[in-house]
Amino acid sequence: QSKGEVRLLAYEGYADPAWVEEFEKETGIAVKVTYVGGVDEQIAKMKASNGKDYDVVTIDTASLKAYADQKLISPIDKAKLTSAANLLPEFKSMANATFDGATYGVPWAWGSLGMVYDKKTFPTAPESWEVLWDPQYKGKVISLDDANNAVNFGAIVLGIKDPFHLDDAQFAQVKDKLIALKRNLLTYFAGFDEGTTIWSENDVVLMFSMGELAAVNLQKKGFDVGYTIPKEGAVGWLDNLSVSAGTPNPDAAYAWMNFVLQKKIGANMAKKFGYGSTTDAPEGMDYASRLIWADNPEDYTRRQAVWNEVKAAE
Amino acid sequence: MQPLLHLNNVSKRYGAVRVLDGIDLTVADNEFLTILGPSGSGKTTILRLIGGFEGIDGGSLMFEGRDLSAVPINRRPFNTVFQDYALFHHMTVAENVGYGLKVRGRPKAEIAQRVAEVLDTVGLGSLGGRYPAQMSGGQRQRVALARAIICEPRLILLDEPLSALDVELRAQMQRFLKSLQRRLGIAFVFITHDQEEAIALSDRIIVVNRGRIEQEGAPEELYRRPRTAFIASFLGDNNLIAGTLATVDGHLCAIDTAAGRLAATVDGPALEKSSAVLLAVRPEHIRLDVEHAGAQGLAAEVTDIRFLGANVIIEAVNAALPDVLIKVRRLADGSAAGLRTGSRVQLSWDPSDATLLPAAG
Amino acid sequence: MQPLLHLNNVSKRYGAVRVLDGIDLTVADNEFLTILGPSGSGKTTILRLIGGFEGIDGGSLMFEGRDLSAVPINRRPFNTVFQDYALFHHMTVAENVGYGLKVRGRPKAEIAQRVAEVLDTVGLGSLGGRYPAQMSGGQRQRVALARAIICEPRLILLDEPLSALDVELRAQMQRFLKSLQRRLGIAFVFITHDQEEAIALSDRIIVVNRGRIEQEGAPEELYRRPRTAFIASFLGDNNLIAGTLATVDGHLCAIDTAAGRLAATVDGPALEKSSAVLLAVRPEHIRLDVEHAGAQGLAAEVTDIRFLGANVIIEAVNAALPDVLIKVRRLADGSAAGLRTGSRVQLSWDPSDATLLPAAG
Amino acid sequence: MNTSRSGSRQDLLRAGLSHALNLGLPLLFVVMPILSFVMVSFWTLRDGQILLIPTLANYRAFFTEGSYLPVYLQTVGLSLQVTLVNVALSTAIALFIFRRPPRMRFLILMSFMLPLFMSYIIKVYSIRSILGQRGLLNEAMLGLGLIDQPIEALLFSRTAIFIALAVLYLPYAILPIYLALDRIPANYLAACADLGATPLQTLRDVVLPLGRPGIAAGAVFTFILTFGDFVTPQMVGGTQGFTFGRIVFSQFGLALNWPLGSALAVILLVTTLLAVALAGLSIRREHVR
Amino acid sequence: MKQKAPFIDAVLGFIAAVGLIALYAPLLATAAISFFQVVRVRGKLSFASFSLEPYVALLGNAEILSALFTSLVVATLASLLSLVLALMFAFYFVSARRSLGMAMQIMVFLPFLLPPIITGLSLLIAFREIDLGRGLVTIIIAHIVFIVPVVYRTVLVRLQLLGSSFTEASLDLGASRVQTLAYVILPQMRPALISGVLLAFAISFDETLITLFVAGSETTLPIRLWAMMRVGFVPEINALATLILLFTAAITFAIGLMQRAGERG
Ligand SMILES: Nc1ncnc2c1ncn2[C@@H]1O[C@H](COP(=O)(O)OP(=O)(O)OP(=O)(O)O)[C@@H](O)[C@H]1O
Ligand SMILES: Nc1ncnc2c1ncn2[C@@H]1O[C@H](COP(=O)(O)OP(=O)(O)OP(=O)(O)O)[C@@H](O)[C@H]1O
Ligand SMILES: [Mg+2]
Ligand SMILES: [Mg+2]
Repeated sequence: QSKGEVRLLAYEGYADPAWVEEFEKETGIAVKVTYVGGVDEQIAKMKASNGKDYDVVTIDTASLKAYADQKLISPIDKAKLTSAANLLPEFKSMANATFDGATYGVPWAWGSLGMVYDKKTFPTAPESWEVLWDPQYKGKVISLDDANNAVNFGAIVLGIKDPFHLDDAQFAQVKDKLIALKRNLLTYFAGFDEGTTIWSENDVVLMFSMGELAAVNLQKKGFDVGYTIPKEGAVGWLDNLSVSAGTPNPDAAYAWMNFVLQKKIGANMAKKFGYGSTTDAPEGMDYASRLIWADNPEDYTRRQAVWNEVKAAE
Repeated sequence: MQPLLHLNNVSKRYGAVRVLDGIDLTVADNEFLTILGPSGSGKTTILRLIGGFEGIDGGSLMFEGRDLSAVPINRRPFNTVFQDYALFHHMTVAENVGYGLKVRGRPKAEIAQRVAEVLDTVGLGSLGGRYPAQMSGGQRQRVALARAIICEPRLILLDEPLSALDVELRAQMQRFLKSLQRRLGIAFVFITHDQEEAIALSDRIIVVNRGRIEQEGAPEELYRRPRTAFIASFLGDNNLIAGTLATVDGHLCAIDTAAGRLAATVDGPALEKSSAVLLAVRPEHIRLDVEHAGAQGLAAEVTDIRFLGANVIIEAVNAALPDVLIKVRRLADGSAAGLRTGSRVQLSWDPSDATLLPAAG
Repeated sequence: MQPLLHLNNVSKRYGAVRVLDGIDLTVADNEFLTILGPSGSGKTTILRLIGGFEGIDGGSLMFEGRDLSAVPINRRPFNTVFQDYALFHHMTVAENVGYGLKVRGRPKAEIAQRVAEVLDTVGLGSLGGRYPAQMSGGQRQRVALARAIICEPRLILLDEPLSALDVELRAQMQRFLKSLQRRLGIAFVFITHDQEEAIALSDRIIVVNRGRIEQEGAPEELYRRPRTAFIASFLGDNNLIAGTLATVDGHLCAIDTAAGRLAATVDGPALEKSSAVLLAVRPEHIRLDVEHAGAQGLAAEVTDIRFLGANVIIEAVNAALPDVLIKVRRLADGSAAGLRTGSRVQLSWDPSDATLLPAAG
Repeated sequence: MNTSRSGSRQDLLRAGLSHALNLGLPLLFVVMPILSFVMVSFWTLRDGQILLIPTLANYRAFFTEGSYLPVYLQTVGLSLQVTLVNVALSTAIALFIFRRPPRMRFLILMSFMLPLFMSYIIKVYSIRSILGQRGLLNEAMLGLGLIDQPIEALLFSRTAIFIALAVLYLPYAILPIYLALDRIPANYLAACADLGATPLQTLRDVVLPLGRPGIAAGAVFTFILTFGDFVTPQMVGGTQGFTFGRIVFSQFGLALNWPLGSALAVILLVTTLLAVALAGLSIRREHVR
Repeated sequence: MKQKAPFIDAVLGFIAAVGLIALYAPLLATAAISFFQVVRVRGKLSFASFSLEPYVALLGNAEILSALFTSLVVATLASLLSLVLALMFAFYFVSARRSLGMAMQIMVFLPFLLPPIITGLSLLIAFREIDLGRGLVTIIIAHIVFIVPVVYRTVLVRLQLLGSSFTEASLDLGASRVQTLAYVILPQMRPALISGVLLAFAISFDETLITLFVAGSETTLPIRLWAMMRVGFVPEINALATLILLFTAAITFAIGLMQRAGERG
């Protein structure tokens, strides 16, 4: 019979019904998935319930610390993580997920915030992000709407060394840069799909994207687009599997984590959704080394405020 | 002369119910026309057709020779007092009354003054600021009246406009309506259940029955010379005694009834000899004598004496006519003081006061 | 014996408007009590207080000795015919009428049968399936009446329940109400504007004026012995002639008026000599003789003769009393046939028919 | 009706139960949770932690800092515009329904309500795909030869926000307005015409005044729903689609600035309350007996 | 009786037509692409030939179907309960002392006036405090809290226009308050009740932001869509939306036809 249940708080694509079915059959543990649409909602939801409503949460490296600080997640018990061996070498260390000696997340899916470009307009991939600011493409550029990553992006384009820890002057610079970008934009977009949808329904040639998936989807729809990591670099994001602080049944949580950290699951996810897997080296995603892996930023509150000001600017 | 208003063979049905059937009706300029009829006979419907609130199903409706059917309600120079008043509950009394002037774009000051005048006339001078819901039934009715007359239209349609008023106020309003008619030359189509009112006010009365016009004429004519049994007993009281026509001698006839041979006059179309007839004699025309040997007339026994205020009604029964309650009207001036229930009396009347009618089909 | 209903010193105000003031009123078991009064005097309000639709502001309201104020409307054994009917427009006529029985949980078959009976009684036998909006004004009123009587409550409150009916139907309904009273022992509180109706139906009449009870008594008593000028002229017609009391001899008095000394009787509280008084004499009590040398009474000139159907009203003016329109009532039996407008006549009356009243404050 | 002066025990009990239910339920399920939550707006945020130190700083921030006030004003303006236009349109539509024969009215009303059953998100997506530069509308017009260049201004502009909000929230105003009109007694209209009022005067003097409670309700619904909606403006408004609701929302995300978020929410609440109060003022006491 | 006013009717008719087109355009577009999937060949828009594939796929998508089912259950219960509560509140408002009525009204209105995230979060915290597990029950409670104000207003407008004379007549005939409610007041409010419930159902069926917080692992359809927005809707969604539309159309028109004719005035 049933061996309890595991409650997942996940983004679309992180708990495919096919895996769930297999897992339930294998372990006898029932799976309940709660989907969220974005990072903001997820933390609000976790905080309001003190993490008691879920057992496994997927959190990107940049916000792990916030969760940990708010005591919403508990450190990983590596002894129970039997599948850790499946992780690709570059993800084994889990350094980004480790604070004060405790590791709070296991790498699970990754991607980059690269540039999508229209191959007809750009026979060769643009070299620099600065092309997004080019008045020539005014109204043909779209950009990701995400406070933290927008600031990261601005800092990277500006060539700031540590885009995750800005001082006042740098903040001011980044803000101006982003406002300047705004004037060249057609619109912001929020999710993977939104970017591609907007692209396909409007005359867009450049996108500060949410990831590879955007280009893949557009190509599937028959658009001739390319995906590139310009010379300034690009933010790399990494979603980790974390155990909620309020879980009454950690064993079930680890069971799920061990299950999805199998190579075949990783491969399946990469194929189906275009996310990079941490257990199976994805084809074509050979630029992991050129990415600037997102880190916990200095002050989320401030970044949000800056981003709000950018969006409110005329 | 062309009539002001002319309904020609008008009919109306609601679904399967035929409500009006072949109504021919004219209203002359400055005429006071009253429509009488039993409840449900179609009086209100006639008014609503004239007002334009319902469409006619047949016939035609002319105003000063022009076909009215194409004229929208708000351009018909009529105003209506609705049977259920239809006061606007979100407007004060003064706003209700002044509404007709307001939509004609009259200046505020003029409206205020006219409203005050008219409200005074209907005895509501101080209540202009109230809402209809804060008024009594009779007060509301007067507001409805005031609202309809303020514009001094060519024709006013009044659906029992005084039914909720006490006698005194009603008399006062009647005088007021008459003075309006005289002063402004307005024509009236008036519905009432009060026959004294109808008789006192009207130039002409139309009696409607089951959606048809049964008889029309000047009030006294209708009262004195009803042409059917329905009219005879609907307009004022009447004693109807069934019989067969025995002899006719000019206007004078003899009728054989269960109580013997009685005399009457006839002035409608001549009746067949031996045909079934009704003898109609009004209560006020019956003489009543205490029975004594050799007295003339119908012997009867008093069954009830009803005091009505100014009048007394004495009901008596003749042994041979057990189903007919013969009513005799007297002034309540003590002239009937000697009578008691059970008194034996002798009833008689002048043959010229008794009318002969065809027996009801 | 304990009265069925007892209003003790009841008062009621709406905001700043004092509508009822110190109303004392009883209704005995099986009594037919009529409330009369001018429009806006507070009649409906009294009914609404009894029915429980408004709270009283002072005094008390007892039913069979129990305080009614704590009894919710639906537990008061009364039923009401509302002045504006308040029919449920989403129910058919039959559903409206049967509603009282339905909420008492009577079986469907019984309800259907009783509804059919009652509808027959009010002359709407075939219209049970209609909606109120498909009925004429008088038909709706009868539905309201039917709905209130079907439950045969202890007490029925009727607010002008017959005002929209024609004379014949009204007489029929009056007989029906009386038979109800006799057969079931129901008590009635009845509001009407029709004085003949009030007099004919009531065991007792209460006259309300400006929120106070002005006089009460049996119909004939009220009619014959009004105690105030208001009652004298509100209930039936009256000729009022102002003067000063000259001499008193037992009941018999002499009054000095502008037209000379006139005689009258007084039976209320004794009046001060030389005090201002009103002589009241009813139109039906005035004798009218064509003027001839040496005739007794008041000389007057006929100014109008109005035919009212069964009665004729003759209006005449005495030169010394130019403001008083003296009305004389005659049966329309030809007895006034010789009169014309302008005829000079002699008016006289039996002193016992003339009442003396204190001059209105 | 005010019948019970010295009510019996049972009546007292019933009255007590009624108060308990009608005041207690909202108190328990609405006021307590929200109040305790909104209290947060008076706490201090320091280093990402909420400290129980009372402060008005969060409210002060609204007036003094960055973009809060301008965005707030802009959003109010936008919602007011949509409310105005929608109430006008809805009134016209409600009138249109009202003037149909009685048997048809409910069906027509329902055809205006039906779009509410389609998911809001799908509708926004659909609106966007219609209005896009290569959207259905442009493609159709191009195909018909009406234009030879796609119109770009249709999407990602204030106009787009306006159109989308208007379309999405129209049914919310039509319903209450129609329901109020539906109660106007037929004979009032007869009386009005009889007194010489033109159809427009009838509209002005009787129909609209009597429909006012419904119009007010429709206005309140529209204002509140559009004022709080941040998803639609964001999706169709391009760089103009930033609204106050979005700012409020963002405080509860990774910014973890719940105190400011609550303060901003309270300000939003005060605004909507004001809207309700204004709507209430416009309704005169009804005099119905 | 309606005054004839062809010009006004033409203007109103035009506005209504434009309104109807605007309201239905997004729905029809969705329905269209559920049958004829849009493909873009090198950015050029064109329609594929007719296919029912999405509908077939929908039948196999247990996840979406179960979300739909949850939504239906929630919306049905929430809208019916909301109606009951809204009626209770409306009656309280017209009968209780003005101050108490106003107090109740403001309280009832609060969740509707606040941003949904506040309502959602505060309810979530409250549920946590009283240790009520997140699930169907909490979703339904939250929906009721949010819907009641809308239904309440709709019902109240109608109730206030009703006047007291029918109530008086009913009580006078001996009906209890409950009977008066059932036989007289509710039938007269029927259009408001029917459309109030439909409105409530529609809102609940589509509620996203509050549900997002109070839902546990129960997933309603809007939540599912909300999450899907990240990576894009599967074609089944268009099919589902189309089916929902057809169903509700059928149901509401059936209700419309059942409305009793013959009532007037
Ligand atoms: N809500 C109210 N506010 C203020 N005054 C009112 C209100 N309701 C009634 N009145 C006044 O109270 C008085 C008595 O009203 P009521 O309805 O009892 O009169 P009524 O005797 O029945 O008159 P009618 O014969 O005209 O029906 C009237 O003068 C009326 O104007
Ligand atoms: N909508 C309708 N459907 C069916 N019959 C109707 C409709 N409206 C009125 N009637 C019927 O038409 C007849 C005439 O109605 P109308 O209102 O003209 O009568 P009325 O003479 O004014 O009566 P009352 O004196 O009672 O007011 C009545 O018998 C009534 O029942
Ligand atoms: Mg009538
Ligand atoms: Mg009254």
